Parts: sequence; structure tokens; C-alpha cells
Amino acid sequence: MTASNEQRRKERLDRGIKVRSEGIYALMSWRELAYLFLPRVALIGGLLILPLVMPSMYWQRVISIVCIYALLALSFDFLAHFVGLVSLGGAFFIGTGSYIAAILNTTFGLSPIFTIPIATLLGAGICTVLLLPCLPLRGVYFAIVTLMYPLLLARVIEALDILGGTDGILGIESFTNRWMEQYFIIVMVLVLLFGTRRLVNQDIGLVFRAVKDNDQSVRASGMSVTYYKSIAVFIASGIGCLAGAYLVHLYMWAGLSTLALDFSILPIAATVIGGSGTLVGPVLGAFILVPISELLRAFGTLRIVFYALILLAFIIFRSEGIMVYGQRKYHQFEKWIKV
Amino acid sequence: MSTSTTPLLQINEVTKAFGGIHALNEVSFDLHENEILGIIGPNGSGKTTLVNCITGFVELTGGEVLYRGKKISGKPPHKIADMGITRTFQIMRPYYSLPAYKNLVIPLFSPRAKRTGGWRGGGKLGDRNTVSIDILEELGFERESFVPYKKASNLPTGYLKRLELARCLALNPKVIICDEIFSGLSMSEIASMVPLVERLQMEGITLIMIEHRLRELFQVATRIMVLNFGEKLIEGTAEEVMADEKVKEAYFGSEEVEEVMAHA
Amino acid sequence: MLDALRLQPVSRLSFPDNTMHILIYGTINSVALALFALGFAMVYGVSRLPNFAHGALYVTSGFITWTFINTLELNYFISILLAMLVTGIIGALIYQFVLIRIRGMEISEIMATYAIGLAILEGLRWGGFRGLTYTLPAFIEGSTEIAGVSVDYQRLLVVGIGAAVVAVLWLFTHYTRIGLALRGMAQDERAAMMLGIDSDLMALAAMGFGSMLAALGAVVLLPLGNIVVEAGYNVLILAIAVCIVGGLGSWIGAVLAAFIIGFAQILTVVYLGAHYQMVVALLAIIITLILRPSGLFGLQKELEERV
Amino acid sequence: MIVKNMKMLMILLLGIFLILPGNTALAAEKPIVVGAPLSTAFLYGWGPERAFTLAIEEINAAGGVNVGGTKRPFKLEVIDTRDLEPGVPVSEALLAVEKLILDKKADFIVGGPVRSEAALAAMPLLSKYKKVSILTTGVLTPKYHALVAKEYDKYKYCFRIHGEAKNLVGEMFANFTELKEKHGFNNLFIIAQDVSHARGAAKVMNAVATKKGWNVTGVEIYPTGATDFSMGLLKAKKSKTQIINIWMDMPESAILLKQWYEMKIPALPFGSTLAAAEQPGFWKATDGKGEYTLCNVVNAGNAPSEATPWTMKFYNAYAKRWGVAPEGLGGSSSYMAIYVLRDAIERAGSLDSDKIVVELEKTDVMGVYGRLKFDPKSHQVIPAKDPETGAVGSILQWQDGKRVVVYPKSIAKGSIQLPPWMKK
Repeated sequence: MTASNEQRRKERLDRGIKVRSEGIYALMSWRELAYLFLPRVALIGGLLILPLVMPSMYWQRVISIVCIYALLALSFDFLAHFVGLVSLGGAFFIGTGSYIAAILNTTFGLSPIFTIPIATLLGAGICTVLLLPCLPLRGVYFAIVTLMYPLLLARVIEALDILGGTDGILGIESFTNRWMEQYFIIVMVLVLLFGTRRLVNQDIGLVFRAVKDNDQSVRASGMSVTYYKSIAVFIASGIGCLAGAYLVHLYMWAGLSTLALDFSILPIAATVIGGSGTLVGPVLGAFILVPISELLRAFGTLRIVFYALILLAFIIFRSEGIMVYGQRKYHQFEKWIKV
Repeated sequence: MSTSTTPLLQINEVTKAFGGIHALNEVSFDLHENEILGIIGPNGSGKTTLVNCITGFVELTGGEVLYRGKKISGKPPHKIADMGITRTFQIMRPYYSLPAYKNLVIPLFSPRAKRTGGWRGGGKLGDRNTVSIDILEELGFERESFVPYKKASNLPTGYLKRLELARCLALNPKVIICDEIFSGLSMSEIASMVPLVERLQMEGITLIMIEHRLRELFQVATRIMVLNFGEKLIEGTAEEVMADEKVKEAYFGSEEVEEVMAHA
Repeated sequence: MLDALRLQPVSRLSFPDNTMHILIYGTINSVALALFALGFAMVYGVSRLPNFAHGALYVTSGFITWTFINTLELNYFISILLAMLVTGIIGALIYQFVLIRIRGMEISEIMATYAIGLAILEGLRWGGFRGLTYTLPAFIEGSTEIAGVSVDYQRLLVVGIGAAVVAVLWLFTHYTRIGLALRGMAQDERAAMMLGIDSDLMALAAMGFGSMLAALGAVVLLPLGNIVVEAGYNVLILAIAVCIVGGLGSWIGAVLAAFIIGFAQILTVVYLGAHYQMVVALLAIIITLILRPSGLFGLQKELEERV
Repeated sequence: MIVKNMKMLMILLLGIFLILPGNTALAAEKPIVVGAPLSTAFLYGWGPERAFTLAIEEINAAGGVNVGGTKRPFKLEVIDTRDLEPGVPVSEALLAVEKLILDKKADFIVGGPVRSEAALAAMPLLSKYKKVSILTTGVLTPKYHALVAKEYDKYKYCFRIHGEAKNLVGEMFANFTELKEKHGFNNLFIIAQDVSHARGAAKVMNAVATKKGWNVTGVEIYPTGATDFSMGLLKAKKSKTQIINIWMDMPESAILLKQWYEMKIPALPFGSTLAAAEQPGFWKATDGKGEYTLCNVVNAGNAPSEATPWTMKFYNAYAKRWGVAPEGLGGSSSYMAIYVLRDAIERAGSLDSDKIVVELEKTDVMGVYGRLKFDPKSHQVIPAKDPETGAVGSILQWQDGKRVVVYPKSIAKGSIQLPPWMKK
């Protein structure tokens, strides 16, 4: 008959390998190996099997669109969490990438295998040069400038009637066979995901984190902050331009609405839901958000209201994101103990 | 203490005004190779502004800074640091999210470190992690213990101050400007820092020490300069400075002076 | 001042003099921009909350007034006041149930307010507020001639009300208790909290007043055209533009920036060509942010916004 | 408390996943699925949606379509493409088209994405899946049928049953010549929206007018979303123009018309696809300020006229079914698209796309707005001034509260009135 009002506290105990030490541990048994690699294998395997499992060709196309948003979310999360540059300009990367790929394909007649890599590098270069003047900015100021870039580019193209004006560029080659088209983007997502995770722990990744943590002391260590920020922006815009170039060859068309606001906002929503800072989180976030908005298509205009409310629910109740919550659950188990 | 012909660092009439308020008013002094210059002065006398002016964090309103005869006052801070003039911050600025030894990987990533091979690197930079642990060990981080692997955010102040110093050492510096490196430390920690500073001097590094703890400063410094309201009052050895009337009236006033004189 | 305004461009117009026109329609355009931006500037100024649902509140207040007039047949003036009140309450509710939980997390704030704005706008569209037949009657009909330029009364009223709003806002923030508290919060939240000002209550008040300002702007400006859901997105972009050029956080800056951008737009229409109008507004934001990030009159926190 | 929320959220997500839409309803006879990707939140979207439903209900009531002997009903699948909304990528619209083709197994695509940009982008998609598509609303760019003519075998599946920018220019110019004779007008001022079909039409109008001896006193292009037109109207007034030719489908055109009325500009506003001015509710919305506005609603039937016996039949059926008169561009053309499709299927006797394309090229139906025939090369409906020879457009003017068709002469119910401040 204990008094009901005694205090209870939730205690978290590390589980599996995490028990031994903060970061360095030796794997001694298959079980521990599985404990570590199971989530990663599940992720890679899941992504690769996904297109085969999908009921119809339409859902495979949805998977490609999801991968495009996943790449954008990845580039946003890398910039925001590891370099401290919150960029609301995902559409700017997609737009540049698409237009370059479109021009390469229509005027120079290069096939997708060539246009995508060139568009990625060239686009990344152009985006970095154009964003150079606002690199010294911080926080909200950088966010709002990058929000304005795609809108300005769209209005300039519309006013000068260049690059096909408001009609856009037509007649672009698509991929030769369907499976190559599907698996190219999935492999790119996996490669870039694990690539950025590894990059972030390399020495250069530490410099990026240092720039975010305290850029004054990076300057005192004899390194130009703007130089390293521009490298980070180059990498992030490269990922964005890759997604843009792929989108062009997916729909054989490039136009003003590759600079649409949705390309800037949805990746951020995916990052917020997925869990900022984990790089895998935003990719998962994209894999949740985009299919939901497709499923809700049956509700017509109400679909956006549902989609916005789901996003809101995640922001309020689960503001840290699924991945962070999942990681905590996976590595620790909680039990209530009496105080 | 060889004083070569041209001084290592020449500060000529450096002035800095923040919208009318003169933080620094035509301060001039020379810094010679391998000496330790102590700079003292009451709070708000422009000491930190002087450091910011020398290291390019703040643009000068007037005057110039010469390093080995070459003008460096217009250059951005990372270029000045690249020449070997490094500084620590009065309010410590470690990378809180990174463990201690990873904190040093960043300066070891700088172009200067690559050129000079980092502290004791002798031209070739080995694996950055091992080099950083060597530097930390030299500054009193026990190698076997878990201290170098702890996150910077849960290190005590003493270790953070050493981390600041380690960050400068990683660049194999010519000059280190220490901004109140002894403040906020316990007596035992200060006691262990003083031999450290002396060893740096023996390694051939020139130091500018800005301090409020005069007793330790006088043990270490070869020359003292006093700043007051952005102007240079006097420059000389510890004894000359102490004896000077203006200094006493402007800065010390308190009985601490007699007590320090007794020991010096 | 007039001559300074008249640049010497290669004028495609063969007409001798349209400075009067530039002056009048420039002012009207600027006052409209100011009315768009004041609500946003107040909310951001006081509680550092970028209210991306500002455009949605603007449009909602338009539709609410329309429903009061047409379905409930209330008197036009009463329905305006009611609409402003209702929009203010909606703004306060948004703060109380959503924003209070995530204050401080920059990205989440932007995302949450944008999601609310999206939900409101698309909800209106689903609720049947579609098409182009929703309009508000003008306060006064007819138009007059001023110095050879014909201007309708409604637009003159816009200028009048705009000036009145700025004056009332100035008086409110300088002479009333709540106003002073809001200004205190705007300058330094922690110091204000130390003086016993409850930051959440003030943020709530700011959100309420900000939404009311948006509603006032809507009620005055919508009669010029029709109420359309897309206006929500355009208003948001223009409000952000004006607030940034004027300096995030200072609403006086927003008013002056509104005049700068307003006249810049009219001048581009006259001399460069109308279709460059939008390009100018966006260019103004980017250039201001690069040169003086905290805007013309913003609080100049040197290190905070530039490295 | 947090954990409970997490479970509640998971259940919500699972619930949504489970109701994966699959077409389960099996009608008696397998229905012919007609997919309509429209921007349903806009006039040019829900107008055609209502017209399609009306046509399909009429056909199904009359027993459906005789496909090689078996009678099969039509089934309409509408999906919201949101492509008229700013800030929405075209990939949304293309995904909607693909959902219709792949998921809903649509046999034909009608109405088509509404924005020119999206419609052009959908063309390669339609040719990839070999789906016959009839465009009925919104897309005015001449580039569409030019592309079909250029790469016939690739884009042969794409048809367009309503007029495009070039016809509108021709029709409008016929009115200008008439006004020139009647009132001696010779000055023309063009205001266009910064969208490619409007700019294209403005260029063509400018060229045609100058060639025919008109004095084009100015061209002003306004970006989408502009809210103040005083400058353009002032230029027009000072250049003593008699006609203001407006190419604008954005909602802000209502601001332009109101400002025109208040500034008492002595010129006749003559617009095409003025979405704001086409709707019956426009008069009440502008409380009379929209008087004398002329707008081209591309095809007859969208406004009351006697082009063919079928016009008023459609007009009244639409008004009875939906409680409001046909609202503008896209209504009559969508209605006719279904009938043209039925006619082609019955002649082809199967749903095979290539056979249907051949039959559609042979279409010759006396429809709501004249005899509908497709140009075999460019699959564009053949325009004409007389309902007997081809598809007839119609221009209406707002005269004291009612939409009066003033052009073409063969179906006109009134003549063009001038605003009082214009009469000398």
C-alpha cells in the first residue's frame, strides 16, 4: 500500500555495445556485430528492394521523386547542422542543376550519362559563386537571402524571357531503360548519404563543425572561414544540382517551376520530421512525407491541409525528429524507478 | 636574449575609435625576438582591443602594425595567424561539441600547420590525432587518462585555458598573445602554468602576456607596459614600472603594490 | 527633393512630366507595402518570431469580413472591427497552442508558422473560397483629379489610414503600458523579463496585435481588387522584403523601407518597364542583406550577423 | 505523455497507409476510364470538371458507348494537379498524370494539365505511354500544336479542342477593324501578363496591327502578381489610345479593370482569357465597375448565344445541373471533348490509341460551338467565323449586368457599346 504520490523517475541505461565506452569499442561477438550493422544493412537493403516491392509503375515513379527530395533534405541537413548555414534555397540548387542539364542535352546533345555529372559540378560551381557574397551572413539573415535567390532567378528568367521563358525547355532525352533510371537515383542517395556521414567525421568535416561551433576561433587558427564555408556550399549545392539534373531527365522537361517554393520547403519539413543532425533522419523524413502527400491525393485540395497538420504535429510533439528518438530508443532502454 | 636589428613586431601609433570613443590612442611599442612583454592596465584600458588590432580582428582607425618590417595591419585575421602571430581569447572559445584532442585537429588542418608540420613536427605533419595528443600531453593533459577524449564542454577551466594555448602551439607560432591566461584559475593551476610559459620562451617563441595577476607576470615577463584609458603610460622593467608615480596613482593606489614590491 | 527623384534616364515616354504621377502612386504603393509589413515587423521585433503565417492571416481576415457582410448582413464598419478582432484572436491562439512550445528553435518556428499558413490557405481554398468573385466594397466610390493625375478616393483613404496607423502605433508604443512593455521586449528580452514583464504574455499580445495589423491592411487594401488565396503568398514575400530592408525588428525601419521599395518599384515601372517590377523588390532584399544585413535601421549587432 | 503521442501518431500514419486507393468498384460492364488532371481549385479547373461530369452523365444515361458491339459506360477520374498555384513544381502535375495512367488505368486523358508549362511538359509523357489526350482548357500557347505538327509521329496522341492564342488574335482583330469603320478608332495599347502565351499573343497582335495601319501606342508587360496598374493606364491615357488590348489571366486583372473605371480612361478594355471578367459573378463583384469590358471566352457556349441548336441546350443543361451558368473558358470545349471522344471510339470500334487517333482526325461533329474538325497535321481544332464551317469563338461584352455576345456576327446578340466618357 505504498503512497501513490511517491516520485517516479525514468532512468536510461545504455544497451549493447554502448555500455562499454563513449565511442571506441571492440566487437567481440556476432550479436554485437549484428547490433551495430543491422540498422545500416536494413536501410541499404530496404532502399534497394523498395522499387521491386512497389505495386505499380506509378509508385516506382513516386520513389524517384522521394529520392530527389531525400537528396535535397540531405544537403539541407548537412549545411544546417554541420556547417551552421541554414539555407532555405533548395529550389535554387534544383533549378540551376535542371537548367544546365537541359541546355547540355538540347544544344550540345549530350546523353544523360554525361549531362548529369557535368551539370552537378558546373551547377555547384555556379551556385557557390553566386552565394559567395552572402556567406559571411549568419542565422536568419542567411536563411532569408537564400529563400530569395530562387524567386529572383525565376523572375529574371521570366522578365528576360531567356532559357525558354515561362514555357521552359522541351524535348529532353530520358533514360534509356526504366530500371537504370530507378536504381541510379537510389544508389546515388545511398552513396551520398554514407559519403556525407563519413565526410563529417573526417578532418575536413571537423573543420566544418568548428566553423559552426565557433568561427572566430577558426579564424584565429589561421583558416579563412569563408573558404571552408564555400567548400561546404559547393558539396551541398552539388547534391542539389544532381537531384535537379536527374529530375530533368526523369520528366524530359525543364522550366520555371523547377525553382518552385516546394523544393525549398519540403526538404526542411523532412529534416524536421526525420531528425536534424543525423543525416539519415532527413532521408527517412522524405520517405515518409512524400508518399503521405501522394496517398492523400485522393482528398483533393484537403490533402495539403492534412499534410501541413501532420508536419505541425511532428514539430510540436516530436520536435527532435524520429531518427533521434529512434536512436535513443535503440541504444538505451528506459525503466521507471522509484526515487 | 639576442635583440636582432629590426624588432619582431612594431606597433606605430595604433589608434582605434568606436564611433568617437577612443579605445586606443596612438599606442606605440616594439616587441623583440624571444622576449615576454607583459601588458597591464585597469579594466577597459584597451588591452583586448590592442590584441584585436594586432591580430586583425578589428580594423585600425589609425597607425600601423609591422611584422619583421612588413605592414600587416590591413590583412584579415587568418592571414596574420598564418604568418605565425597567434592569440588566445579572454573568453575561451574551444569547440564545445568536439572532444579535446579533436579540438586540435582543426588548427592542424590550417595551411601553416601543413607547411611547418605543426608543433615539433619539423616540416612533416604526421597523423593529426597523434600530433594533437602529443601537444596536449606536453601541456599537461595526461596521455593515458580519458581527459583528452572528454568533450570540451565538460572540461574544467584550467584544461580549457591549456586547450587555448595548445591551439596556438599547433600552428608552430612565432608569437603568442595570451589574453589573461592566468585569470579564473586556482593557485595550483597557475603554479603549473608558469613553468609552461617559461618553457615556451626557451623554445624560441615570443610572448605578449596580458594579465591582472601581477605576481606571476613579474616572475615571467622581461618587460612590462602599462596601458591606461587607451594610452601608453610607461614601458620598462618591472622595477621601473612599479616605481613610477603615474602608474601607482592611475592603477595601483591599493596597498597591493607594496606587498608585490616586497617580493619582487 | 522632387528633382532628386527625377532621374535623367532615356525615357521611353514622350510625355513631358509625370513626376506628379510618380509621387502620388509611389506614396500609395509605399503605404500599401507598409500596411503589409507592419504586422510582421511587430511580431518579429517583440518576440523574434518570423511569422510565416502572416500572408494567410491577411487573406483570412479578408474572407471573414466578406462572410460577415454577405452571409450575416452586418453593417460594413462593424464587420471590419469584428474581422480584425477575430484575426487577432486567431493569431493569439496560434501563439498560445503552437509557437509557445517551440520558441527559440529557429528552423522549427519558420516551419511551424509556414505549415499553419499553408493549412489555413489551403483550408480556405477547400472551404469553397475559390474563384474571383469575392470582393469587398470600397469605403467611398468615385475618383478625383489631383494636379492632373486622377486618383480614386479609396486609394487616398489608404494613404490616410496608413498614416493614421503609423501615428497610432507610435503613440501606442510610446505612451501606453503595454506598448512600452512591447518595446522593452523588442530591445532586450532578458532585461525586460528582469523588470517583471512576462515574455510569453507580451509575445502573445504582439502576435495578436500583429494579426490585427494584418487584418487592418487587408480590409483597407482588398477593396482595390478581389480576395484571392494566392495573395497570401505574395503578401508574405513583400512583407519579408520590407522588414529586411528596414532592419528586422524595428518597425520604424519597416515603414521607411516600404517607402524606399514602393518608390523603387514605381520608378522601375516608369523607366525600366513594368515586368522588372518584381525583380527590383527581390534585388533590394538581396543587396541590402549582403551590404547591411541588419538593414537600414536594425539594431547593429556587428558580430551577430556578419563574420 | 510524449510516448503516448508517438503511438497515436503511428496509428494515424498506419491508418492512412491502409486505405491505399485501389479501384475496386466493378461496374456491370468494364467502364472506359477518362482521366482529367485539372487544377480543381481554379475557375479553369472546376468549370471543365463540371462540364465533363455533365457530358458523361448524359452519355451514360443514353446507354453508354458502343465499343465494337458492347455498350460500356464512361467513368470520370479527376485529380487535382495544383499546377495553377505559384510555387508548385510541375513534377506534381506530371505525377498526377502518371497516377491517372498507371494507377487509375485511364484509357484517355482529357482537359489536360491547365498551365501551358505543365501541358507542354506532359506531351512527352503521353507519347511515352501512348495515351490519347484532348486538351480543353487553359493552354493557349501556339507552341502546343506547332510541336505536334513538327514531330507528328512522336506527339500524334495530343489533340486540342479549344482555340489558341493565334485564333484569338485573329478574332479580336476582326472586331478592331469593325470598330475602326464605326468609330474611326486607330490607336491601340497592349497590356500583357508576363507569361509566354500572353507575351507571344501581344507580339503577334503588335505586328498584325502595325501591318494593318493601326498606331500601336505602347506595349506594357506586367509580372504575375502585380497589384498596381496606374502607370500603364496613365501611359495609355496619355497616348490617346482608343482600345486597350489586355492579355491577362491572373486574378489581379480585376484590379486593372477597377482602376480603368475609376481613372475614367477613354479607351475600350478588350481582353482575352480575362478569368476575372468571364464569370457571371464578375458584375456583382465589381459592383458595376466592370461595365463595357469585352472578353474573349475562346469558344461559344461559355456565354449565351445561338451558335448552333446545341449551344443553348448545353447552356441550360449546365445551368440546371450546377445552378450557375457556364463560367468561362473550358466549359463548352470540355463538354464537346467527351462527345467527340465517344464518336471516335464508336467509329474505331476499339480503345486502341492509334486507331482512335486516326478516327479523331476524321472527326466532323456539329457541336456546341460550330462544326468541330481537327487539322490532321497539328491536331488543333479548325477555327472559323461561321458555326457552319468550323469551331466558333465568342466575344462578350458586359452590358448593364448581363454578358452579351457581340462577336462573331453570325451568333451576335448585341453590338459593342462605348462607355459614356468616350462618346465625343
